[in-house]
Amino acid sequence: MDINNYLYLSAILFTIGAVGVVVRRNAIVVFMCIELMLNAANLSLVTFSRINGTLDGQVVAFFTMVVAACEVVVGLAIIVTIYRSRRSASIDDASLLKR
Amino acid sequence: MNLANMNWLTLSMLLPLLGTAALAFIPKGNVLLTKQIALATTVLVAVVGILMTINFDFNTPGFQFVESRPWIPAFGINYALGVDGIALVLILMSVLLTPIVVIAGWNESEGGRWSAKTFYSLILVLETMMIGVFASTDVFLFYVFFEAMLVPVYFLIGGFGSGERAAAAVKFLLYSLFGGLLMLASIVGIFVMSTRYGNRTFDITTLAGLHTVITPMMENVLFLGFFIAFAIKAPLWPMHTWLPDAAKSATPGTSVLLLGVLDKVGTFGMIRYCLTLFPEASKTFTPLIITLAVISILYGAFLAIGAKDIKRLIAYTSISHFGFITMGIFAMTTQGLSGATLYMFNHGFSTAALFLVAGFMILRRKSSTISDFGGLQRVTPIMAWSFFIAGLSSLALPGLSSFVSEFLVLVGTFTRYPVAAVIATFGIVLAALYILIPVQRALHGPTTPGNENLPDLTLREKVAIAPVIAIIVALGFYPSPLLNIINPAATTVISQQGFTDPAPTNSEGK
Amino acid sequence: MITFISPTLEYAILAPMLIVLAGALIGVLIEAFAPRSARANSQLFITLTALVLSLASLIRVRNSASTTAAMESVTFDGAGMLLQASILVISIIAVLLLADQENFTALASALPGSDEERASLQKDLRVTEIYPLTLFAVAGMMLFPVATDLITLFVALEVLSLPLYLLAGLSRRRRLMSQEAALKYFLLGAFSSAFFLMGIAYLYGYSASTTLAGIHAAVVGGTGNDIYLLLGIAFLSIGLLFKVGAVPFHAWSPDVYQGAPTAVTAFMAAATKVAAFGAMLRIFYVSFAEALYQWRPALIAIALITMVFGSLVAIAQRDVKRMLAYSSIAHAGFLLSGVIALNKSGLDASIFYLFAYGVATVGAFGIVTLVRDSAGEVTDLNRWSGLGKRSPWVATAFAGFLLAFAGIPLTSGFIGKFSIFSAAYESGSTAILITGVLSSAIAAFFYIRVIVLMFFKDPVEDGTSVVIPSLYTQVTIIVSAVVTFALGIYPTPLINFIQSTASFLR
Amino acid sequence: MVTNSGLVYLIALPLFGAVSLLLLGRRADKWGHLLATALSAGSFAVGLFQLSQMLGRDVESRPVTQKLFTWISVGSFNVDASLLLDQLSISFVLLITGVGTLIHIYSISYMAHDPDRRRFFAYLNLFIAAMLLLVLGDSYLNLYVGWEGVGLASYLLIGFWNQKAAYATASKKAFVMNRIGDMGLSFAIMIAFASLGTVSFSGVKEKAEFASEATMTALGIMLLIAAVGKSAQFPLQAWLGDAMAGPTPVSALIHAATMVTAGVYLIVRSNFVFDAAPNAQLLVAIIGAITLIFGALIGTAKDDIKKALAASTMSQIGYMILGAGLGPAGYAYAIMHLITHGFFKAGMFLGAGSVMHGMNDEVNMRKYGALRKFMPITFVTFGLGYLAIIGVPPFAGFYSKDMLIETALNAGGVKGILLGGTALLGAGITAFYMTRVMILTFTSPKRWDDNQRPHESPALMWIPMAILAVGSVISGYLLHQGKAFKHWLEPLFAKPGEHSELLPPIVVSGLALTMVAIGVAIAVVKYQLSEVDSVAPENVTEFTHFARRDLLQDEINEALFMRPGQAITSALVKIDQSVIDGAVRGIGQMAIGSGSSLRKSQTGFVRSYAALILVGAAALIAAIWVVTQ
Repeated sequence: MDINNYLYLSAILFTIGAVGVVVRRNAIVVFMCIELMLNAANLSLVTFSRINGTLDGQVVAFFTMVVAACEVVVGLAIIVTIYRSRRSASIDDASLLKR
Repeated sequence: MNLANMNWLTLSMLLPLLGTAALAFIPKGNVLLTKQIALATTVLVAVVGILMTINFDFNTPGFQFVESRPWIPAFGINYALGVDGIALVLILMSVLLTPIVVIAGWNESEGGRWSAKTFYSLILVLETMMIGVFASTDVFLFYVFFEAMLVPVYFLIGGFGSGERAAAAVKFLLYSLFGGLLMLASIVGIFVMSTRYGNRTFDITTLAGLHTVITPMMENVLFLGFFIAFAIKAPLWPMHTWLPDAAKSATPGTSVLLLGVLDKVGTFGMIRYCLTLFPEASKTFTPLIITLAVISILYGAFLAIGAKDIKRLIAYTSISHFGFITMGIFAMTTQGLSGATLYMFNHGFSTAALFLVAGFMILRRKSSTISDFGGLQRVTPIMAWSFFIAGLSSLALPGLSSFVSEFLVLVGTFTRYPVAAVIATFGIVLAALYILIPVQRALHGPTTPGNENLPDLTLREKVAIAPVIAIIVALGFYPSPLLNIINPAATTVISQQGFTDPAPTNSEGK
Repeated sequence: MITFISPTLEYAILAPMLIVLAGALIGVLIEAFAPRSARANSQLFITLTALVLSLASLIRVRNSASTTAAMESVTFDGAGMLLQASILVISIIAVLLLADQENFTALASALPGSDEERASLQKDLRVTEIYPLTLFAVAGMMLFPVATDLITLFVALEVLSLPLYLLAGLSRRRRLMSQEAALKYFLLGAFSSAFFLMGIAYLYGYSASTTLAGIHAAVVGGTGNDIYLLLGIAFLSIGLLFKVGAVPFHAWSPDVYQGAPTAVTAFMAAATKVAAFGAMLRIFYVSFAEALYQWRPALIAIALITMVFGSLVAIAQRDVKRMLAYSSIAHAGFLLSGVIALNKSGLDASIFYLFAYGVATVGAFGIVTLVRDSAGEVTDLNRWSGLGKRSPWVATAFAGFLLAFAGIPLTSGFIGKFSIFSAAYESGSTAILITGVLSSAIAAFFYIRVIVLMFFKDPVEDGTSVVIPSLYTQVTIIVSAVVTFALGIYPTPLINFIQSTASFLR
Repeated sequence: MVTNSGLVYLIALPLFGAVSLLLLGRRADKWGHLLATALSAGSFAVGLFQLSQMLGRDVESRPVTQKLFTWISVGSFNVDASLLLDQLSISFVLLITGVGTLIHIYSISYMAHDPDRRRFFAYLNLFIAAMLLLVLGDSYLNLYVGWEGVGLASYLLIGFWNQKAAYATASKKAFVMNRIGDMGLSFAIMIAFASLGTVSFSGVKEKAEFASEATMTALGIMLLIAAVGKSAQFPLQAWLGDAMAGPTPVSALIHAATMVTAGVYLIVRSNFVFDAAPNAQLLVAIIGAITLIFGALIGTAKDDIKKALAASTMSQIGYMILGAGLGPAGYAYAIMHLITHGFFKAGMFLGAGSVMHGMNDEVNMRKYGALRKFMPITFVTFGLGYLAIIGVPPFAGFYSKDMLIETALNAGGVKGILLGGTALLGAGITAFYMTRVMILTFTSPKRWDDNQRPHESPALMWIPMAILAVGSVISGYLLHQGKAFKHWLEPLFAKPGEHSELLPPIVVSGLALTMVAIGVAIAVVKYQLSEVDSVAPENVTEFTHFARRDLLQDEINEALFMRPGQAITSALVKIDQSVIDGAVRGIGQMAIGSGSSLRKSQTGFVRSYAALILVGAAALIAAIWVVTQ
């Protein structure tokens, strides 16, 4: 199998994630889409690591996972706070700040 | 002490700042002391200015009282000062006008938003910058003063003016900033070009050679950046609409400094920067500029005729006068240039006289609408006479100072651009109208209701206006002292441009 | 066979960052163990001490410039040192603003409007987590411009971002807005860091290296697949442009600036910009310099759009914090010209500009914290009218900062603008110069409008007042004002220092 | 040339008077008029002294100069403030100071009851000083100072009673129309400097021979425009009638004897220019001819005594201009007529003032009549002036006017016949309207109300009138005796070309006298022998209506200049507000508008921000892609 297919898959996943951020309303789902984008990047990194024959890419992927975990902590904290205040996890409801 | 080697310019710039510092220590309530300190400072600066003029060597062309210290060496910027005849005359005008403005506007600070302390601090800071802007021989330093002086004027108009003062102040500032930013672009251009072709410097004398290495296109563009800024300041048609508003809203004293000194920076800049730095571009654009100048002359005059408000009227007359000055500068003859420089000086005083007396009138009548006045000559003869003489100076009556300069400009222009000079001369008929119409409405005719009991000028007001009128008359008959200072500088500028005065066309042989 | 090389760490050079991180950790411990009443003062003390010590150690090692550390994942060079110093100075004066408890919620977990919130307010509780969070962010910011490894870069980005997301949500008043700001900042920030990460992936794919030097070598060698380079530059730029608030990646900044507690906004607006631009300068100057024909046109376009958009939209703002946000967008445009310049003067100018702008920004937001009514800060511009009458010094200082933003001579903003535009023009970009001055003219419009409001309009009697600033806030404002004018009147020492020091180690 | 340090006193004395009276203000009320009169007389004395000195020198060294100081010196433009006294200027000096002093004396009494008499005398002295500067300046630029100076004095004096709105308007009108003429003088100076490199009389004279005719023609026409403005010649004549708003002594001095004749002075002084520009010279003659008829026609219909005299002045100056346009042959006679006219017209104006003085300031001749009995001295002095102006021998006007008519007829060809014919016709009309004035005022039956108490004026008033009347009688004879005046001035001018005499002098005199007789006869028939209404009849010819309205001069000026000017002004005011300032404000509005609409992009929805980022990302990739390809 052509190794480039992993890259295509990664690109597709990334795109799905990006589009998901734009089209979905639920904060949790949006957040999951972002995670999907991060993982798409991870897939690319690992693939490139394979292509280039160095391990750096895989190291990056590990770092990314850690960072993503941190992001989850912070993100969920914020989302939960919003949910508690508003009784809604829809990001469209949070539009007091505009213009 | 060797008087010639003293740092006259720095001294004269430092004094007002010291005055400001002194003001800071005065309790807010003590308005009288504030005024006295401001007056003493400005008088002192005027004395320094006069001494400086006396010590100026008329016969040496080039800059004198030169000082230079590195300021931002990384960009080749120096704190470099020096004056030639042209700059000296303008500095002299500024330092003479400031104490007069302080005396005449003794109570001007009282209608303002802020204390007298603020008012006089702004005036003094402005004075420093006025001297600096004329004395700079470093383009960057000039720009700094050029822009920074907007700020005190802005607050003077907006804080102490009348009517739509805030709007007028904003209009003034935005117009000026717009021009200033275009000039900044040109200064960046000069900076980059001077770096590219040799040494990083902002020294005006060195930069005068820059035009020989840059492309004509580049020279034109850089020229325009400077010129537009100056044309807004001067103001030249069609970039003038801020002036009537600003002049109407500012206090008379501020208007004097605004029209008398600040706007001169525009015309001064045309000589010092446009002509010196970009001689070829100046030549390229001369037809356009002369056209705009002629339009300004007539346009300003017509609008002055149509003005209903006395301060707007004076502003429009100034637009007309600045047209003359610009025309004289770009005529590229010694008569035109010397005349234009002398015109700047004279205009300072004749406008000062007009504005100050108009201010006295408005103060008494609580109105600046011309038709509210009437028959003042019989009620307040001294005030009426002062206004009349100021008006005559504005219409360039022979025997008064502005005639000499206006005529020099016209003659100087005629030898090179006869058509422009001829059209501009029609301005003198319009001048008669725009002065005599308000004179008739306000001073002549029956005394109209509301004017019967106006008091005549007080001693203080007389003291303020007398020297102005004395200068107007004296220089009308005997302008030589000033011309002797101006001529060498003007000749230098013209010859740097590669111009010689046109020879008489019919002087020999048929 | 891959052999494991044990890492060597140059502690002296890393010390400034380590001190800040240590301070942050101590702060966390204090949160965990110290009694509530003692926390506020000790946290402030720890934070300031950490920052000052960090600055001191930075000064100590200033001469070891141009050294790599931590296995080449960090490069300590002149530019890095200057950027770190800028971040530290800005942080110190910004932290003083944090000390004012009026800025932060008493209890972050309490629901807005609930009894719990009222009770916490009555008990005069304070969130003191802000201090360690700030220190973490500072550490991230300090790391960001010196990171020379893509991994470090990404980590630094997240370390600086995550605390800021939280800080944005901790406002005392208008908590719904504040939380919304945090949400928006977080979601969009995470979104953009996904792009950043994808960029890292492609650059890695292009160059088979994660170090900036490696990428540079690949760009010079031209060995890799150009499509990856192209994508890598684009995606990486998105992450960076998001952080600096360039159009069209700016949309978060007005909302977050407005919603976040003003002290946080001050810190974020000033320090993040230094860090993000620092990293951007390093990446573009070190790695992508030779690929300039690919990225420069696009970046010029973004710079132009950013300047004009920021200036234009700022005109239409009615809220002082939003206005400053748009102004900061416009300034991001100006700063991008320093990146585009891609020469030594561009680097010098950018560093000067970043420092001058950062200091003035902290000062300006510091003043915003002072204008209040019974419901907290008043940011509606209309209610600022007549401020000059009520509190002339505060209004004068604010006017001074605005004039600096507008680039009026004798303020630091002018020197910054002049140097950065000349650097851009020196590199041949006339469009930047022209658009720059024109949008400066537009920008002047709204700065002046605020000055008019403050000085030339009469006060509205609606309870808006200027509180007497606390000592901390006073220090912040005075220092900012002094620096702003000092750099305008006599910038030579700083400029000379930057000129002789600033350089990127490749 | 001989220098003489005394010339400056001629000007300095009256100038000192003017300045001190104005500066001292009310403090000088008691004695100001005396000081002014004394200074004017002093100036006259200096003039006499200078004349005696001049007579003592031989012809070549008669002109003297005095350089006061360097006035303007820039590059090659060098103008000294220096004075030149030659045969021409001394004639003017004596006329100005002599008649001026008489009028000062007259005014002491005439203005006795005016609270502002001091100010009046200050203006009079100012005028004398400016007029002396005008005739003594040695260059066009120096002359220009005096030229506008007299304009200023004239403005101040016409508007002396400016509390009346109409008078204020009249003064403004005079100044503005004068300024149009001054513009011509400006042009002339510019042309002189640009083409010849000098603006002094001697310099221009010296360079005149090198100059092209086109240059000289242009120069001449510009000088003519100047003269036309100052001397109220066609087409800039309209201000003179209104200028009668000033106190009558002013009309006598400024608007009859001296200032309005400055145009003649200018043209004669510039003889070398016009001699080198035949076309300009011809134009001068034509303008003079037109004006002399124009003024005379207006004079036939005016009921206001001062306006009738003003019209007459216009017409008489037309004669002088005509003479000046005849070249070297006419210059001396133009000046001679100027001097005799100075006597008789000033005398008549003073007489008119005297009549008004006795008639409660009534100026309408239809309300006069039979004043001969009540003011015999006025009648006699006025009458002598009358005889002089209509040219009855041996009164002054006969000599001067007759010589002008003769010279005109002898100018050669059709030109001579037309110009001479016009001058002859003018003589007839002059006789008619002046007789009409005489009859209506003095000899016809009384038409005034019973509350009028006509009385003779005090001695202080009639003595100057009497002196001027003596001048009206003898000055012509004295000046013309042995062509003395012609020879006096001759050294200044080129030699006149030879012209065959069209008609022998005696025939010309006969013709002129016939015309005069006809004019007198018609007037006598119309006004002495038939009833005169005390209100102007309306059933008169179209022409009379026309003439009463000054041949529509004001209407024409209004239609051609004033209303278009006002239209331009108001249009420009509107344009300034709406177009220029509008454009500026428009740019501002555009910025605000685009800001407001761009602001809407900030919807507040995270998803739209994310979409924006996505679009931006796509665009960025596309941009880099495109550049790379």
